[in-house]
Amino acid sequence: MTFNLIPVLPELLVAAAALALLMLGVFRKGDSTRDATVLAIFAMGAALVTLAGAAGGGRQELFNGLFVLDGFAAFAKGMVLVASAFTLAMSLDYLKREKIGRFEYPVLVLFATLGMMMMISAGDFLSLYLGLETQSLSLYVLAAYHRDNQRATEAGLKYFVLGALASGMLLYGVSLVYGFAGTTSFDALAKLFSAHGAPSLGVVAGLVFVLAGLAFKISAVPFHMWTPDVYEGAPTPVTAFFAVAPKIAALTLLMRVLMGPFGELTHQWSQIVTLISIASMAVGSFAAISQTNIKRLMAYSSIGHVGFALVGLAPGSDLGVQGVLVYLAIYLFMNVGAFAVILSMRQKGRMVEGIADLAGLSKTSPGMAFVMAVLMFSMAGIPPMAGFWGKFYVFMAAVKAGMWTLAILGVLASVVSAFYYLRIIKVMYFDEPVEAFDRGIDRPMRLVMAVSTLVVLLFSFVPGPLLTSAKVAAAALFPAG
Amino acid sequence: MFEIGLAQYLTVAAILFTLGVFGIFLNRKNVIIIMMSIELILLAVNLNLVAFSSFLNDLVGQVFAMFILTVAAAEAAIGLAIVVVFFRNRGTIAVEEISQLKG
Amino acid sequence: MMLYVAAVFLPLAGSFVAGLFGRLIGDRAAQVLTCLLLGVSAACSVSIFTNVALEGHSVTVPLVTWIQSGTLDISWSLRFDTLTAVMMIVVTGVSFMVHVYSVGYMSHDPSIPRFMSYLSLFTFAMLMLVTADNLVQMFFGWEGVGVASYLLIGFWYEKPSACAAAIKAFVVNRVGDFGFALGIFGAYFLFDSVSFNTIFAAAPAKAHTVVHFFGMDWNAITIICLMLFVGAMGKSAQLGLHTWLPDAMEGPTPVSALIHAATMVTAGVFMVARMSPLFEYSATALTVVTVIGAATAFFAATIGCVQNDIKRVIAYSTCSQLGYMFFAIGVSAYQAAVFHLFTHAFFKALLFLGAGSVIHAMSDEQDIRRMGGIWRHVKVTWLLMWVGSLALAGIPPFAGHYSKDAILAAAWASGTPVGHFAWVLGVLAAFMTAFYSWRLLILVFHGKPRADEHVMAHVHESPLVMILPLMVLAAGAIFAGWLGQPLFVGHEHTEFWRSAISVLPGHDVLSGGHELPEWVEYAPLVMAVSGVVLAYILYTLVPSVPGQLAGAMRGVYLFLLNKWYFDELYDWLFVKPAFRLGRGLWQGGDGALIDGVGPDGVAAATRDIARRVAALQSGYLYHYAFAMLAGVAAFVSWYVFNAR
Amino acid sequence: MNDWHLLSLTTFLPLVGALFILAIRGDDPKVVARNARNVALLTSVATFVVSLLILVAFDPSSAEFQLKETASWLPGTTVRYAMGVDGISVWFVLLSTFLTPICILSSIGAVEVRVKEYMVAFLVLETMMVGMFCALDLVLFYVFFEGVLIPMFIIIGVWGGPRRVYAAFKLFLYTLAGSVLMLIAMLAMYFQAHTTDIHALMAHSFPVAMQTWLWLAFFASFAVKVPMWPVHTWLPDAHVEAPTAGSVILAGVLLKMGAYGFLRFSMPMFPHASAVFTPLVFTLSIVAVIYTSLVALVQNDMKKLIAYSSVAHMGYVTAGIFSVTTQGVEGALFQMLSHGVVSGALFLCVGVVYDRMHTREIARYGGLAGRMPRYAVVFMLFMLASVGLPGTSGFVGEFLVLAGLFKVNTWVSAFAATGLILGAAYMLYLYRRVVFGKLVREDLMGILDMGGREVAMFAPLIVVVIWMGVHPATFLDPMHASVAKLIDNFQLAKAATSGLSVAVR
Amino acid sequence: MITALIFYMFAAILVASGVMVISARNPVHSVLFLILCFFNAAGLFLLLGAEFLAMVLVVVYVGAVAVLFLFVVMMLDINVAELRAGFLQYLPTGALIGVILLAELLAMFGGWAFAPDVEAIVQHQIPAVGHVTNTEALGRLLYTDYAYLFQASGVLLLIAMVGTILLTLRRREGVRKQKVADQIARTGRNSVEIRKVPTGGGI
Repeated sequence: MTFNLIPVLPELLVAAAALALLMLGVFRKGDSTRDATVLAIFAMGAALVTLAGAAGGGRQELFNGLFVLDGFAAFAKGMVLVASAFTLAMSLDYLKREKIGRFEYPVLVLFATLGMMMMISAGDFLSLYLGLETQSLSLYVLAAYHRDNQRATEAGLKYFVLGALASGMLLYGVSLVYGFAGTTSFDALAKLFSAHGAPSLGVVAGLVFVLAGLAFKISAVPFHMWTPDVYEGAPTPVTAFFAVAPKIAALTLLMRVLMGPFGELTHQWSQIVTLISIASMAVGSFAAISQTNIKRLMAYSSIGHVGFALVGLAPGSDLGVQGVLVYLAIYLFMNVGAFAVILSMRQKGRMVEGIADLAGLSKTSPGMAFVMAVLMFSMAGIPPMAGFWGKFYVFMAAVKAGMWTLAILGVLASVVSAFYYLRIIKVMYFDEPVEAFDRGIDRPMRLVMAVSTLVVLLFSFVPGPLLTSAKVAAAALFPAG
Repeated sequence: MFEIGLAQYLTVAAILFTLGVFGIFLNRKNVIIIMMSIELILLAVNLNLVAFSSFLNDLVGQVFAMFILTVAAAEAAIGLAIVVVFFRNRGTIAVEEISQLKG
Repeated sequence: MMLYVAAVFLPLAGSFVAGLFGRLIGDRAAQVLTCLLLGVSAACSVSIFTNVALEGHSVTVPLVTWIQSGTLDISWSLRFDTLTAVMMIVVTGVSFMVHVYSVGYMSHDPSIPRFMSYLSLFTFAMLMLVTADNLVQMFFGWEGVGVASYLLIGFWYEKPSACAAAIKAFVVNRVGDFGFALGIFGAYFLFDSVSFNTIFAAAPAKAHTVVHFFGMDWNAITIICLMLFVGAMGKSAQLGLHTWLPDAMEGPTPVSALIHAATMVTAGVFMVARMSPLFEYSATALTVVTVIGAATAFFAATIGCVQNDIKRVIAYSTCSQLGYMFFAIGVSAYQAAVFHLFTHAFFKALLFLGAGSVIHAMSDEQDIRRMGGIWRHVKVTWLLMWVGSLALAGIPPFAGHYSKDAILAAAWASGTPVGHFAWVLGVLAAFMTAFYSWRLLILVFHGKPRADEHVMAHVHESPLVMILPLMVLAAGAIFAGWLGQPLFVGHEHTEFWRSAISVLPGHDVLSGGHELPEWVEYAPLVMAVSGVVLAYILYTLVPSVPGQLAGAMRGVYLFLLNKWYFDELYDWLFVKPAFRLGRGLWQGGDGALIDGVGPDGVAAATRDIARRVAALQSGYLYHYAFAMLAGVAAFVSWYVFNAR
Repeated sequence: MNDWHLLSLTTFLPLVGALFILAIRGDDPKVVARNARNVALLTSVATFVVSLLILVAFDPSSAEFQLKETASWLPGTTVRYAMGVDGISVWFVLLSTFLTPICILSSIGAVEVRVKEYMVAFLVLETMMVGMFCALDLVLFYVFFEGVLIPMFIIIGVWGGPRRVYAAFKLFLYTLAGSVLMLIAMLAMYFQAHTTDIHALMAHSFPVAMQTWLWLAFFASFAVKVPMWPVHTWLPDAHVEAPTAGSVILAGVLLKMGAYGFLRFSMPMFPHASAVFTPLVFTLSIVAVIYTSLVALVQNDMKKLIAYSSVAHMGYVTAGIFSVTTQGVEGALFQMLSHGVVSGALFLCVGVVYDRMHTREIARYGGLAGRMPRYAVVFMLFMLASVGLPGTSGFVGEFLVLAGLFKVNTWVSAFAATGLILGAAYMLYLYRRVVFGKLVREDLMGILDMGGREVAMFAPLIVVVIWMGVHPATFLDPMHASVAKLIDNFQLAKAATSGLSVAVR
Repeated sequence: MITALIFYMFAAILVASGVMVISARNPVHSVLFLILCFFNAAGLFLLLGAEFLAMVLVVVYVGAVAVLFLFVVMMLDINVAELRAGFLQYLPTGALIGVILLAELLAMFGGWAFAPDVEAIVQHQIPAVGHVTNTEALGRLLYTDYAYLFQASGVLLLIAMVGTILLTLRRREGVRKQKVADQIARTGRNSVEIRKVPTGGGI
């Protein structure tokens, strides 16, 4: 038995980097957080490069189909790696300033990223589960990373308990599916369902449980309750990380599961996804209105965004998948940029995270205010910012499938959500400054802000590359015919 | 009734699963009980898998159960670590006290 | 050709220069310039009159396209026929006199150029109105004179009453214009054109066309005529839309003379006369015109009898005289109406300018109860006022006699009940006209002085620049009737008018006017003389009687003094409700209802929902877990009970 | 000329100017402000000049879209970057480029804080407006249509009055709520017709049942933008709080976007639904005319009064469009242009005194005529134009609309014509309270008349208003062909959907 | 018949002790009941023929995880008396949902059906008893087809280790530790300081 290990090279690289950094941290005297973080970023960069090399050609299966690398997976992994690298870069200065820098931080981020990549490439419920848990365990620890902080530990505890419950549900669902089909392989399941059509109620129940477990990971309503608490409690760089990479990974995983093994059951899961989507958009939009903490607001915002992304998933069409991928890619940049701003909110050396603290930012730090304003308009989905196109594509899919209720409720929810995004702009631009933020944003942060703003601003002018690659990636989920 | 089939095993597992779920949201005072409830849930899943494995005559179910056991152990370790850290900070692990973050 | 264009546009040029560069060129230059240009324009008009009316060369001068949209094609072009020529004489002539008079009258005003500019602007608009070749261009002039009138009434903008009167004039006129505009649309709808030539040519063919307007079937021409007549009522202050005219006396006196006596208010008469080919085909419309005209003639005269403001008395008399003109039109005696318009312009302008002279003399006093016995000090004015009053009352051989007689004769000759009704009211009005004219003369010039000594000491004759125009006008008031009678309503009237006015064969009352009974012929004169006598008795012989009479019939007196309570009625019916409704719609409709239910309500509801949703996030683990479980249970139940 | 990409140039030139302004650096805020102003003024004037070239290149006799430009945009869909103008849109492009320099001129002295950002916002706004009127692709149109909200929100929110936050939010969310529904409809159209090209969509006939829904969705967006009663309440608030130039643009161009949408989309694409809903539009238009006129009568705030008058005037526009007569539609177009200039000028008039006294309350003024004769004349002119005096631009539009309406429905025309009376009442009443009367207030004693800059600002407006009034043919001629085509197609399509197509052909 | 009896015994104890886990007053008791659960579940596994899993459950779970629980419970020293307050307060709604879910699941299990021709789908059949033991069969599978996941679970355990250490390990100040290298490296030269003390001067 010979293995062609090239497709797993990115994962191997990340794993090896994690182990090496672990060694480095243990054996080197003094604080090695900074070096470890920088190295981790480079490792991710390298993984990205190898991914580009490995992903060429069509679908590649390894380890008896446990691991799959196709265009879709490559696209998703690319997003995850970029997101992780960005968030790591943003944490550089923060950890040092807050004096909580420990070399385990980049290691755990690397492990989490590894888990995500495994999830994305899963070709079997077993590899799905192990990937998911690799990610989750790292994230549990990261959430409680600031172990001397009451809120951080509370966040970690909540995330852990609920996450474990969600895993339990997922597993229970998997066991039901397995009990029906006698296999956990995605391909075999897909073949089975396509051959026999509508399955028994037991499988559908299993599907529901699986969906519930995955919905937790993307924090979709009603499995979203952990999100605001964890986002608020966790250290801000961790929150930034939470908000982007795991969400992308879990959502792409969800797509793979629903389109792959359950691809023939679209009619069944579409109803749930529709409901979840509507509920997420509603909760995300409404609950955010009464927030005062910006991290918490971002949590609700991310719930809302997941709802919008699910609009694209609900029809179960290739256009929808493409829409979700576009949405996620844009979401990545918007969120990373927004968190870069949030991470730069310092007054007299102390972090602040109240929305009111942004008051008059346009006068005290116009650049930052501009970045934030652009991102907020984008999140609200106002053209010509990139965020609009994400919404455009997902709603396009919903409309094509004739899901009018979903589409109309969705756009109305986007109006509501526009309200609180505008509120942030209002605070920054219309209100008088209370206290200026500290000067001196470090270079990685500036870079992240600049990149994300440029992407968001200029997307309308050059939409081609992303749209085309998302289309190719989406097509990978739909075998010809 | 006396013929022990798949349904009986599944029933036991389902009851165990439900008990685990109950344990999570009925418990008000001790997080560790919640974690034990999670163990119950995982046990139920394992029971399901093994039962299916046996009746399907397929080994994959047991392999799956193996991995679940492994992960559950790791999970328990991390979970308990978090509980310990939380206890150090707050001096309690009552579920009702874990509510600083809300809204 | 230049002559025609110059006649119309020279006043505009004057207005422009005086208005925009008045400060630059100074008061005197503005006065000279505007007067000069208007003089030239008047001269041109005389020449045009000779050309067009006397020699019979009707001319149309097309200028440029104005509005072109689909089949609607409106151009700027000037139309000169007899009717226009007559009107141009009146307009430029009186206007020129008023310009000159204003030089003296307004000599102490701080903004002379502005005034002269307005006057010229008004003249231009009026000329555009009378030379219009289509309805829309007429509307342009129509609105133009409205604006000029608004500006002139509100000339002393610091006086609140002047501002109010200005707005009232404009808005009430707009009510008329509303009808006029609808009339134009109707005409366009029916004839697919707004040009006079097309309309007049097509009118006979469409005489019996029935259209569905406003949810009912109407004779098309009737409805168009009625709507046009609403416009005429507004401009000519006919009963119902007359309320602005007395208030308009807030403007400087030359304005009253020019606009509210001689020219603008007659625009309605002119318009209906112009539209005679259309009105002739609608007996209904003509009947309405007759009734309204006759009623106005009578109604305004009753009010005129008890007013105390010198200008208001004359204003109501104007209103009343306009009523005459309209009922003349109503009985198809368009020529008589225009004739009266012509004569009236002279004597009414004379009266107003004379009144202005009196006011000037009395240090801006306008209440006739505080005048009296000044004839010795202002002999020329006194004399001229007498001439004006005699003309107004219709005493031969003054101008008013000819025209008023022609009208009353035509009314009787029409032979219809409505015509007779109009005749009766007209004769009664003639009696009252004479009465209040002499009441005015006696109270102002005769008897004992009632003003304080201070004022009396300053009473003086007006300067020559004011007196001269008066004299010219007086000449008109004396000779216009006698000279014009043959042309306008006499033997030569068909050659004179030619196609400018068209009367259906059966409606020709002017030719039938000779077979009147004698008493009908003499009734107006008798009534006028008895009016004069009554005024003499009441205000010279037994001056105590009027007061007793007013006391005895207090209700009637107050009713008349308060102008039949029209202002109060409108205030109660339209103005107050409009404001109340506006406020209600604003605060209740926009504020409470639309915003309350709409944006603000939605926003409040959103905030409320937001609070509730956020409250769900209790922070307790078991709630969170419960939510997850409930979600799963719900979804599973959905499939168990619902799906497939 | 087509190779010059005139439309793209006009659209994006302001954006380039905005970038230049962003690049301005300096320590002295005054210098920065002055430079920003100069660059903005220069850019906008240059844009106006370029836009005049559009007019030169435009062939008025053709009903087709002209100066077309296309480029691929969104891969995998039919969405392209497509620009072009026809007789309906060309004037709006010019209106936008005409008003922007005036707005920038007007803000000198009025806007003293954050001048740089202000100028950037205005230039971005211009790009969006021009782009919207040029767009020939559904999605491109939507992008510009919505994009306008961003700079407008900022302009009102940052440089606005005391309740600016409320107003800005109301404007933004109200219009956004309307237009998102339109987005859904646009997507539905895409999947029905398989194209987003406006020209192709006009030729496509949508199923009757679908038309109804699409029409309603578009109506939700455009009615808010116009604004039609009862979704007009954002307008008074937005106007009152916006800085002068913001109000000018808002009244001058933004309100036209809705009506333009009716002409560009609702009428040609959903003729059947348009015909079905005509009574609704007529009713709302009449209500708008009468209701808002009455409301305008009792306002205490100058800007609010003019804002309400805008609603009334736009009532004519919507009624005119849906009369589907040559006069009605051309009148509506003309009325829009006229209203753009006149109401813009009126807001500038308010701005003139606001800059001096910092209040818009009518009661705080009175008797300005004595101290400010030039102002009184200018204000008078625009007031009369607003009232619809023949000889000014206001008359032509109103007259044509009413004439067109009269052919279709006499009642509607008559009710709409009551606006003639009410309009005169509230405008004269306003003028009287502000300009006439005795100058009694102490603080008004020293008020200065308009200066050179302000005269320069009004001069072009005056010229245009008179020109439009006396010789409207200049403006109407380029419209004829396009309007005729619009109406012909509408009648044909309506006949076709009514099953009468056999009889017609 | 006997199998059935054994099954019911294990099942009954399993469920009963499961109830006790979540309802016991004292968390220590809960842990002990959990251990009982595991034992009975292992019994059921045996009935199903999964010997290796049964052993792992007992050895790993009872031996390691449950003990860990016990250790933590005792370490944290929770007040026993208050633990059950509020338990019953939310019972009705919770029970309702739970019971509905349970009923639905049981309804499904009553007529559980495998996929048609499931035999064809099954990839790794359980070898017949006697050929290879359960343990060996599992091992063969685990180290070949599932090697990828086997490695992954190694990473997972590493994460658990790193995480646990990260969260709980504290370097306390003031704790003396033996440092062998230091001791060996110590010489007289760097540990003894010789000073000349001037007479009567003091140090």
